[in-house]
Amino acid sequence: MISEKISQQVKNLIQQEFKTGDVILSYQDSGTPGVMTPIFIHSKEDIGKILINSLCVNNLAVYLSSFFQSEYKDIKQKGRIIITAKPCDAKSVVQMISDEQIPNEKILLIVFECDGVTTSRLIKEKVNQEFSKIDIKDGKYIVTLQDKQSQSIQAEEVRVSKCKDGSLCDLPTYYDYYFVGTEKSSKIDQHSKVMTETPLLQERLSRTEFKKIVDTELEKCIRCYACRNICPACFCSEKCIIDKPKLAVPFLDKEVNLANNILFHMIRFNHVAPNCTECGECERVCPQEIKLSIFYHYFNRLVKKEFGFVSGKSDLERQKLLNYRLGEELV
Amino acid sequence: MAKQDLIYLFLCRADKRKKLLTEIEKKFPNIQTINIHCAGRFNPILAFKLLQQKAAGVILLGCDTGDCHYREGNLFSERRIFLARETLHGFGMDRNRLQALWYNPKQIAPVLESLETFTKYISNLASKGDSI
Amino acid sequence: MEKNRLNKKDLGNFLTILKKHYSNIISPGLDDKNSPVFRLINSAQEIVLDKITPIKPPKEFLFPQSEELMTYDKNDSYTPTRIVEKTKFAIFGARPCDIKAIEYNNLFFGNKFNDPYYQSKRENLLLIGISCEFPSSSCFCTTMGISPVESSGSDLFLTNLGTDYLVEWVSDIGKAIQQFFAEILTEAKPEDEKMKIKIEETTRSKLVEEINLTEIKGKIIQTYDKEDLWKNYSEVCIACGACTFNCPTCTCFDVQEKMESLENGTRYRTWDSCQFYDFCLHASGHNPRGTKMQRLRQRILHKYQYSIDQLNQWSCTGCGRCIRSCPVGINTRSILKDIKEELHG
Amino acid sequence: MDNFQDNQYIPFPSVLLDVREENKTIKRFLVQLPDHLRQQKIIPGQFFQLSAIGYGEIPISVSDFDPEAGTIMFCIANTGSITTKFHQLSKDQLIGLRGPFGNGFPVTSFLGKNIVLLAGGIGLVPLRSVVSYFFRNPDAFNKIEILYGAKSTSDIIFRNEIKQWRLKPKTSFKMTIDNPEKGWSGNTGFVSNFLLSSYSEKSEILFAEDPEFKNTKVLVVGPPAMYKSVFNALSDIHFPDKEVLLSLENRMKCGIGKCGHCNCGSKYVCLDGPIFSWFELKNLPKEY
Repeated sequence: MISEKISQQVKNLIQQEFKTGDVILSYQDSGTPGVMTPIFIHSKEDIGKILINSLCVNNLAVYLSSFFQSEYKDIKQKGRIIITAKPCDAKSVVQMISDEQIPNEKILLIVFECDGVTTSRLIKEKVNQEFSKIDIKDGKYIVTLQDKQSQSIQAEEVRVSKCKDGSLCDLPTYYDYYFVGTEKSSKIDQHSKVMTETPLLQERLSRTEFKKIVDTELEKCIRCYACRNICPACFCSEKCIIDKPKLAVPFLDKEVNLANNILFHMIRFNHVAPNCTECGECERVCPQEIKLSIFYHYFNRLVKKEFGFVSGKSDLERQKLLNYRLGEELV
Repeated sequence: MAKQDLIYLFLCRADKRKKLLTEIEKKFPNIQTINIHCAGRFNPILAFKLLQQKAAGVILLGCDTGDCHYREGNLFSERRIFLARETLHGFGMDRNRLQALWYNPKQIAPVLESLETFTKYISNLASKGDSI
Repeated sequence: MEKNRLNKKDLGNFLTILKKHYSNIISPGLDDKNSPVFRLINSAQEIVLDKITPIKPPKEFLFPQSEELMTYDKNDSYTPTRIVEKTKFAIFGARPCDIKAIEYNNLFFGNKFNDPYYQSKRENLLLIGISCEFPSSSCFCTTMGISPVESSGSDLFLTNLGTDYLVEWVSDIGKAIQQFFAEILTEAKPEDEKMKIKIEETTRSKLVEEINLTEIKGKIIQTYDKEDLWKNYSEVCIACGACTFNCPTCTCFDVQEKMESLENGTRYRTWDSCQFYDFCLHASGHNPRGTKMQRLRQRILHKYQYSIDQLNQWSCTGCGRCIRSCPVGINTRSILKDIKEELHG
Repeated sequence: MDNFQDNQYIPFPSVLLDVREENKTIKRFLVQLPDHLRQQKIIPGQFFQLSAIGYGEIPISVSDFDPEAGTIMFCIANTGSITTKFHQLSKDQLIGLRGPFGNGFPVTSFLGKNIVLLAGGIGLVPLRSVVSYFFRNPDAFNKIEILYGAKSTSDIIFRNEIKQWRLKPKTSFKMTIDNPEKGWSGNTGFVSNFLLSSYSEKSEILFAEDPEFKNTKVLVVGPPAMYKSVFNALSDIHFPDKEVLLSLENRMKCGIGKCGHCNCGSKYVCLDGPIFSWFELKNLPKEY
């Protein structure tokens, strides 16, 4: 569990580091039980609102590119951006730096140790009903149900899928501060290879069987573009090919049907394949609960196997797909 | 033309390859040719869109490695095509529906031969009931 | 209003009789991931009423996400053809929040100009409501003045009494079909009404909070210029359309054309979200709502102010779907609380 | 509801009688009205939804309407994807027509009034319908003054009409271009200059004819930037805001208040507008 101590230490550090003009990106309580929401802090008085705990599942890296892009002119940044991140989120930040989306010197990356986060959706599934309150105590989630009864859940029972093994938990190659000290829950098994070695559906099933799964999953898509907009690797913002309004015939019809939905997800994954750090945000935010992990796991392993590239783990090397030098060996 | 056997051919500098074009038109009525300036300008999402909506197969025909008019255009494309083909596979489609051929512009026979194999392969898929 | 009891064991028979008159029955069921979803059902076993209301509202059956408006073809001198829905269908198990949303949509689509596509479906709909016993932690219907057992707006309304359902025949259409079910219905008992009140109390106690909006009704526009208030939320917003697409009263749509070939094609409409950057982008490049702050403010003010000006109704029913679906946990209730605080100093 | 005409979403195919180039970006389209629209009253300032069939629909305001001949005229500037398609159309081709929508200028209430028309650029298009209404009904007003500002000489539209307007009785016409140009001897500067009391060619109606503003209406149509300078000038001379009428443009899809794209606060530009008074505009959010 991310301890209160870390939360306090991070706050103290931010107090010291904060200068006028800086923006702090962190978490606060949203008011909905079990849901944390990101917070942008512009003034020193608001630093007290920061709350970091094991419900902080959002990947704050997604907000970084907006500071340096055209659409959101209202938040063009002069000072630094102080961002608090879990080690997995820090990989997205590093990847964005190496994609030249954000300048390195404008970021103060504060990483805190984490041993698994959870979402209110997972807790609801676990207790099989709605709840009205969550307290975090002694490595357990104390859930107050709607009938005022309470139930306690071990942290490791409700970890989100990316926390099943430690492949994203190692220290990023670039950071400014790193806080250690989780408490009272079993650590994530760093040696477990659940994520990297479980056979992919694409390999396990025959193509027609797999196609059926793809069809049933993507049929549900309502194209709200939550997956695209929450993705730190999808940094085209309003320039995205999918909603380019100036084209005479839009590249992707707005009509929602299976063929168009598949096309949308094909374009998205093809574009983010070399940048995806498997943060799992797209799957988490999908209101239709589409299992997008079957795709991003596939692409990540593919890029790793064929190009030897693990996004978010190398600071300087830009992806090979974007870069070619004469004489270099192909695929 | 029905979707199951329509094939789109992206041809690098087609306007300069009249002889090849007439041969293709004569031999393969189901192939639609699209002129592009360099194989390096080929965007895989065009292939996705065609496969999803209109066509059963897409081929990119570019110059041999090292022959590129723009020096390295086709090398970029080769990597992109690789990823695009794997994308098709990742979404449960046959990756061979998208092909890239690299050929010497002076030799027409081997091109026609590979187009022949490709059309056969696509119509074979259709007869097996493998729809996109 | 006449009332009856229906034994739960007879629900199957109820549906069989219903099916004779309404060929398609839509009800909350489970999808492949065991989440509740409104879908076509064939038997009483598929109906799931003991979960929270599905994330996707039943508006899609009246106002589909993509709907053909007309087709055209060159040989026919561009004469458009019109499509009218004729299948009768029933929505079973809609909660009061969804019923009220459909009521609002009826009002909206019938206002000034009639929307024939919506109305033709609405005329074929039988709306069967049910008392809400399973609110989610995001629900706030009582804030919007809707009781969890409110029956108005539905055609018939069920309340779970344990072994039986209390059946209220609310609308004229509901009263007209009462006779078909005579065999399986029994008389309602006087204590049933008390049970209903008790259910209401229990459900109310399960809600996380209730905000009293009577004082600020009609005054929310005064917060228009309070940019700091909106920015608190819009900075976090990622400008996706999850809240609007899952909202039961969001009805904005885009009209697009699709060419099948050069000769023929269709014009269709499809849901659009005011949160998207290109929602009101002019061809000149000027964008009246170019920032996320303006777009978030537009959504909230439309729900809580503009609809009051236009139709004298909130266009929010407190179903909590925007809170449930928000990827970044923006809480509409706390926006309302902030607005209230802003207005009262 | 099976009545075909009840469905407001369906356009009527109409023949293009004439397509002419006004300037390098604007083309003029003369359209034959479908039969059922011939009897309908079309008020100046209203708009139609025009479809380039196969590509999409755009709202275009009426620039002239001839009830006897049953023709209607639109002027379309080439700015977006659909307008580009319109510019590729030619005589005798079909377009889709749906409307008229919106409130239009309250022309019947202009009886005995002085009218000042301020047009900036393509804003002359909707105002032209007002002008031709007046020429068709010469008793409907007292006096009109047309003040027109174009970006440059090559952007001037309705050149032939302007020549006629200059000759009409009870009418005065003034124009200006933004920057001095070779071969242009007229006024330069923005159209709002006509409203300045220090300007040499200031508006006759506002400064000489009716300096108390008792019997005058001002009609303004132009780009958003022009509204700003015009309103500044009008508030300097304390012109009453209820007597100023203007036309708003917003992205629209349906034209009948359903699609939700064009709203400006609780008003829909397609239903409650596009003509608003300056007074109403002050109470609307700045979302236009």
